[in-house]
Amino acid sequence: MAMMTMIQAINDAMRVEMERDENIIVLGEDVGVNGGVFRATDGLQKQFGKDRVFDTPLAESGIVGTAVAMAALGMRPIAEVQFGGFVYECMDQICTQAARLRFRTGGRFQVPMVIRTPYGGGAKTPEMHADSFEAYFMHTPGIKVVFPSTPYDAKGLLIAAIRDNDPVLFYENMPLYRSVRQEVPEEAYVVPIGKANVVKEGADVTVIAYGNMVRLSEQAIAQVEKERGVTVELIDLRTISPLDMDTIFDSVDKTGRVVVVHEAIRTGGVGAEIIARINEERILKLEAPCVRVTAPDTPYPPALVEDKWLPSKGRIVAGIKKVLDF
Amino acid sequence: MAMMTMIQAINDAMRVEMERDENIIVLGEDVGVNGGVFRATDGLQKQFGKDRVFDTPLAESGIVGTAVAMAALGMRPIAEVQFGGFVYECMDQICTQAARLRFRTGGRFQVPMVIRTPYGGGAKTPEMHADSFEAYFMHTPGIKVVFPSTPYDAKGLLIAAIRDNDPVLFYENMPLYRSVRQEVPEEAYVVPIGKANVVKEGADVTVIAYGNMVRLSEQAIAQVEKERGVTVELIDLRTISPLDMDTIFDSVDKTGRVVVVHEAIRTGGVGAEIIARINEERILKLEAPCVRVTAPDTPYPPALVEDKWLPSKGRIVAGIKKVLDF
Amino acid sequence: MQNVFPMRQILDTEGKIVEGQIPPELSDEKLKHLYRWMFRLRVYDALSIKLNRQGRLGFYAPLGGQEACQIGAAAALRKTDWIFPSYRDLGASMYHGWPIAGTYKWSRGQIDGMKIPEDVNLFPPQIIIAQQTIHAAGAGWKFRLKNEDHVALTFFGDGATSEGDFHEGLNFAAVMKAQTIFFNQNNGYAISVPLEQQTNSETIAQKAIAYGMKGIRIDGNDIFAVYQTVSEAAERARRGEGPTLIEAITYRLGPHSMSGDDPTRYRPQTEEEEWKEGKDPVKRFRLYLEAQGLWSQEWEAELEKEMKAEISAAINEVQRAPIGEVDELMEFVFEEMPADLKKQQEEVRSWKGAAE
Amino acid sequence: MQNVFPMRQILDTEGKIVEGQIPPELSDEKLKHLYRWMFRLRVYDALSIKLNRQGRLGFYAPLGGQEACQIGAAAALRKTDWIFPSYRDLGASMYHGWPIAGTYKWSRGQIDGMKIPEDVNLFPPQIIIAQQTIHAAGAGWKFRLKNEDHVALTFFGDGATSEGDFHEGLNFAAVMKAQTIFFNQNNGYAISVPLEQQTNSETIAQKAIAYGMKGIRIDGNDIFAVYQTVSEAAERARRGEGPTLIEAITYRLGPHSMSGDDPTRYRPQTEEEEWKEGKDPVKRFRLYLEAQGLWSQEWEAELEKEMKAEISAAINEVQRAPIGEVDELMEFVFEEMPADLKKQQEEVRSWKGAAE
Ligand SMILES: Cc1ncc(C[n+]2csc(CCOP(=O)(O)OP(=O)(O)O)c2C)c(N)n1
Ligand SMILES: Cc1ncc(C[n+]2csc(CCOP(=O)(O)OP(=O)(O)O)c2C)c(N)n1
Ligand SMILES: [Mg+2]
Ligand SMILES: [Mg+2]
Repeated sequence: MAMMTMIQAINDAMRVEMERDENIIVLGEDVGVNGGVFRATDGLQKQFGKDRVFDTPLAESGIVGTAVAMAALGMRPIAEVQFGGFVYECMDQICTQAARLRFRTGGRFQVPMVIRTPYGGGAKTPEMHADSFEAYFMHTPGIKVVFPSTPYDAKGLLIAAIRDNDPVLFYENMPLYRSVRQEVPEEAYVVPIGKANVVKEGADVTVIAYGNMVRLSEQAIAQVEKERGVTVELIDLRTISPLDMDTIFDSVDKTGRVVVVHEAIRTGGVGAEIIARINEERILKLEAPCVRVTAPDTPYPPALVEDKWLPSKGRIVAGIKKVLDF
Repeated sequence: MAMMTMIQAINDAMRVEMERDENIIVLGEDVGVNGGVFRATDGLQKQFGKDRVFDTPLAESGIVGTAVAMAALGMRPIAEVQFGGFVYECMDQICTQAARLRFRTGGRFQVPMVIRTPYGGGAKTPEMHADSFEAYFMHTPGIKVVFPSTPYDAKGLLIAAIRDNDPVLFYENMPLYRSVRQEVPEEAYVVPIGKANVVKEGADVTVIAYGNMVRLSEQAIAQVEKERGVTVELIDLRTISPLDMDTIFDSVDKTGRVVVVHEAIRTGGVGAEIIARINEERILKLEAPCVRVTAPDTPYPPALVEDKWLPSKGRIVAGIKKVLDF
Repeated sequence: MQNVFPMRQILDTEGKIVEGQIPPELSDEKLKHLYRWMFRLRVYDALSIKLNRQGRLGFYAPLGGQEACQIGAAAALRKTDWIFPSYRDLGASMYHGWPIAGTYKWSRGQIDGMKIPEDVNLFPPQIIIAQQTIHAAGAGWKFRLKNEDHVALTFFGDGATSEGDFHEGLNFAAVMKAQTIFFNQNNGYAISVPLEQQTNSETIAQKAIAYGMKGIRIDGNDIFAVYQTVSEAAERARRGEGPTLIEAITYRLGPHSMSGDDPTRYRPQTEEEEWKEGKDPVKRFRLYLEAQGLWSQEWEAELEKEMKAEISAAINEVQRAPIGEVDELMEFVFEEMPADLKKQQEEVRSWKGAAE
Repeated sequence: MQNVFPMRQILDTEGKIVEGQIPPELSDEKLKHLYRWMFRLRVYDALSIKLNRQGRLGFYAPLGGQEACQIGAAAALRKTDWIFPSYRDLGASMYHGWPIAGTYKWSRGQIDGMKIPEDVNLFPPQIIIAQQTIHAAGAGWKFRLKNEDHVALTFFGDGATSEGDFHEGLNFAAVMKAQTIFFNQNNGYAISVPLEQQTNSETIAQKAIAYGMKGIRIDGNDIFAVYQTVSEAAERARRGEGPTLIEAITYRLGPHSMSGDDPTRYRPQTEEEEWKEGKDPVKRFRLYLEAQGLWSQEWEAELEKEMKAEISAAINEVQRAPIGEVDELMEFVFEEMPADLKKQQEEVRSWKGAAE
């Protein structure tokens, strides 16, 4: 075991897997000599050579698209899209090509590739860097969407993503990169994709979150539990697509009260889908309307405004109280 | 008044508006000499000249992006994306540039442009032609999303879109292009964007649909009403973004039972958002879980399978009965 | 730029070898084999148009007029090489091993329509213009990385060169020294839009300069020029000397697709005649073979009969084959079906009664 | 290709006019004006880096070393022309009229940070690489359509030329004879990636050939070459003779941005020195002016004082200005706020207590 930040855990996941399987390659902008703008790929080119870790031209569709073909022909590429807002640049290669190739070819081809991308509010980045666009990909069959919230999960989920035979979009929260250290095994291990994590059990309210919102929700929950003498269950989705509804339903059956937290805007977000499914299958269990604590429906705001725009501990507290007080 | 198909009504809307305002231009692939692959722009280049109706290079980002700049500088471009599945090619120009320019510049610039695009299942088109991707744009603040379901609405909504000072994505259902004729005024008129249409009042169930699903829902409703002796209210959303929740809530207050129908896939679709909002504000009015009648969560299937994949009259009937029988 | 990139022609429109040119070294057998395939495509095209009109086929993009491009290019490859076609390249795809019945399933939109047999190194036809150029760059890059002496060849049209993805594909390939051939069938139109409105560059070949790539312009209706040029490009690629952009000048004799396109709206009748009569790729090769004593009326009649029988067998087989069910298709979204999709699959099965 | 596109240089690295070259006809006043602005940028860059390190600025992409590009190009335009900058082009943006305080609001991410004054013909800095090339194509196309004799000029880097959108922008501009100038600041790196890995083409200028566009390669650290070349391109554009791609060879002396970039990871110290000492654009222009008797130590000291005062006033003004509130921002999503957004706005107002 070693103490690792999330960025170290991510780096480590790629390293141990690349040692195991020489078909794994890394490609993207600045991932080679520079080791990535966040150093996620630091040292990989040195260790594995220029024929496995590539600084590519500045062209996201090219990055994802060449990886799609290589994956279909037996490689296992890990592509980096330098920031989450740039997925628009390669939307077709992600959604039409990577996500559909297995389906289109009746299973003849598969696309075992990972697209890593940093995202997440709070780091005061310029436009189009911090945006949370995961809902687009939840609405895109054929690609899995993963959100680690701890260094341990990051390593295990990334290894799972690398070994998965379907394309995985791997979202890395920027503020989480270096803010937490955790014991992380040095060898390879897998945190399964598609399985949510009950971070903390509770009886009165279910809070559903992912990425950095898990950490924030923990703080909010601690406050409400103290103030109200209730217990709150916290679910870290870990995977947005596919959604682990069993874990959610089990919790709703217990608590009957739900708060969904995400930093993406509200309309059409992940929360809407979760609430629709709870409505479909657990309406009689609900003691109150499900509450969404999200960003409002505007483009991502300028850096100095982001903290007022993103969900805050205070807003999550208010959301939990709202669902309690209904 | 004249009897018009939807494609004629769309053509007519552009014609009458272009006669009124010479800043309106039309650009896209094959929209000029050929008059569009569906003849939506037929005759426009002849009438308004090659300096107002442009056959562009085959490049969707170029089409939308040049239109964004022209709109910001005072033109009113109507851009065509030849089929709805090709929006991925210009996702950034739609979502980052067109939809955000007003916001980014604190209102200095506006982007009064329309993006017309045909979509919709049933016409046995090749891959990526029929897909319903509207949920992506509902999750994108700053762009309006419009779905006419009749020739009358098509003309009025398109004129409203052209006159709107914000970008509007205008979805034209392919099977509806020529399947219905209707009396349409010859002069210009506006059907307001953002206002849903109660196609038919009813007391027991609310069916919410848009585009071609309105027509199909009408047929399903007729059957259920006959079989069950109930009355069903049918709401044609007309606009997906912004959503007219007042009309929806008024109806839910009456019926307490909701079926949402769309041909997009289920997860993360427009239905999820509507249900989440009903849950948030009308949970106590609900007599049953809201039901979604949608395509399943797979990529769009091959042409001969599409009718089994899309919502059918029978599936809508089953959905209405499900919500009635809860 | 036309003098920097002159059009390479070996077989002229009369079926004669152009002065000073040397045809590729091909046995009589191979020559007849090439003709046989070009002729098969001609028959395939005519019959597919007919089947489409009868409602027995679905989406079909006629390839008539482009037979030399498709057969010449595919024949210059090995079976171990990979092809990344567009919707119009069913000819090259069949030559490379996709059965006629497969193309018909694809056209009609039946289940498995895009499931190309495992031993055929072919991607499914790409509908989204120019995306396949990036895939071909990726494949050619992979071959270099893995020291495999395969080549990736992709077909795309003149219109496709305007897409940003064309640019990204070619740039990647050149930087990565990908073992890729970018085969442009410049048929002069992207649906209705003529090349002059597509780009201000005089030729497509010169676009290679932007990538520091080899570019070459050839007569795409000359089977020898196509075969020879692709052979050379493949050799270069295999030797690790990088990708090539080939602009092959050709013409589609039919409409853009069978979905309502009417070429008389956008191109002059005289132009069509000129290409049909004067520059036909099949005719000129036939004249050449005839002069060599390798062609006869009877042989061609036999070929026609054979191909018609194959097509008729194929369409009948395909029409008898299952169309497919949604619940089956759901198995191909992911390798393993997630729980929520499985639940939907059950729901989908329950529709079978309800649907109408 | 370097001989097809030789690097145009008028003012050599010693501040002398290159033999056979004629400097642009500029009054002493104008020459001093140009220097004044280049020097202002040099001061702005140094101070902005400092302010960033102090945490008083937000995102900042140093422009030091690229002053001749930004001032030379902007100065060759009219105020009625439009500029479409990237994040690094605050220099040209300020020259064109964006106040220093505006750029600081933008950098910090305050409300109105991208609200450029109504009378300044400038788009907000583009973060998404190469999108602005399409906008500039659209603007230049609009000017032609409306018979306006304006020009649209866009700045972008060497890395940007790999994006598909660069390709679409240039192709559109050439086809539409847009009144556009594509000004490439080739500073040799896209963050850490050197040009040789960005593209296999020897020059950026040659990429113009792909579009049938005029391309030209210049010394981007030579204010005269930049000014003269942009003037000529603008004239051509105004005359309706189409767009121009200008490759200006330059170097950024600082890091890519102030967000953790460390150039020593990817470029040799010696290279930095060479550009800093030997090829500096400000120094060489100073030497020229000095020889003409137009420069003095005192004048420069005065300029520095003046600029420092302006910057200090700007940053203080900006730090006193409101940061902005979410509910205010919501007014800018649409022209009229839809009902559901209005409801959210009320909710947002209620957060002000809850948030922390
Ligand atoms: C991204 C995208 N945009 C538009 C289309 C619609 N479309 C299909 S074929 C075609 C023209 C293609 O022209 P070209 O590349 O010259 O190939 P050709 O059809 O002539 O073989 C167009 C515009 C598409 N399929 N994909
Ligand atoms: C679409 C997109 N991809 C990636 C980035 C991240 N990024 C910002 S600047 C940059 C390098 C740009 O290099 P170049 O075009 O040479 O301009 P320079 O920064 O050297 O002025 C990259 C990769 C981005 N902003 N947008
Ligand atoms: Mg063509
Ligand atoms: Mg650069």
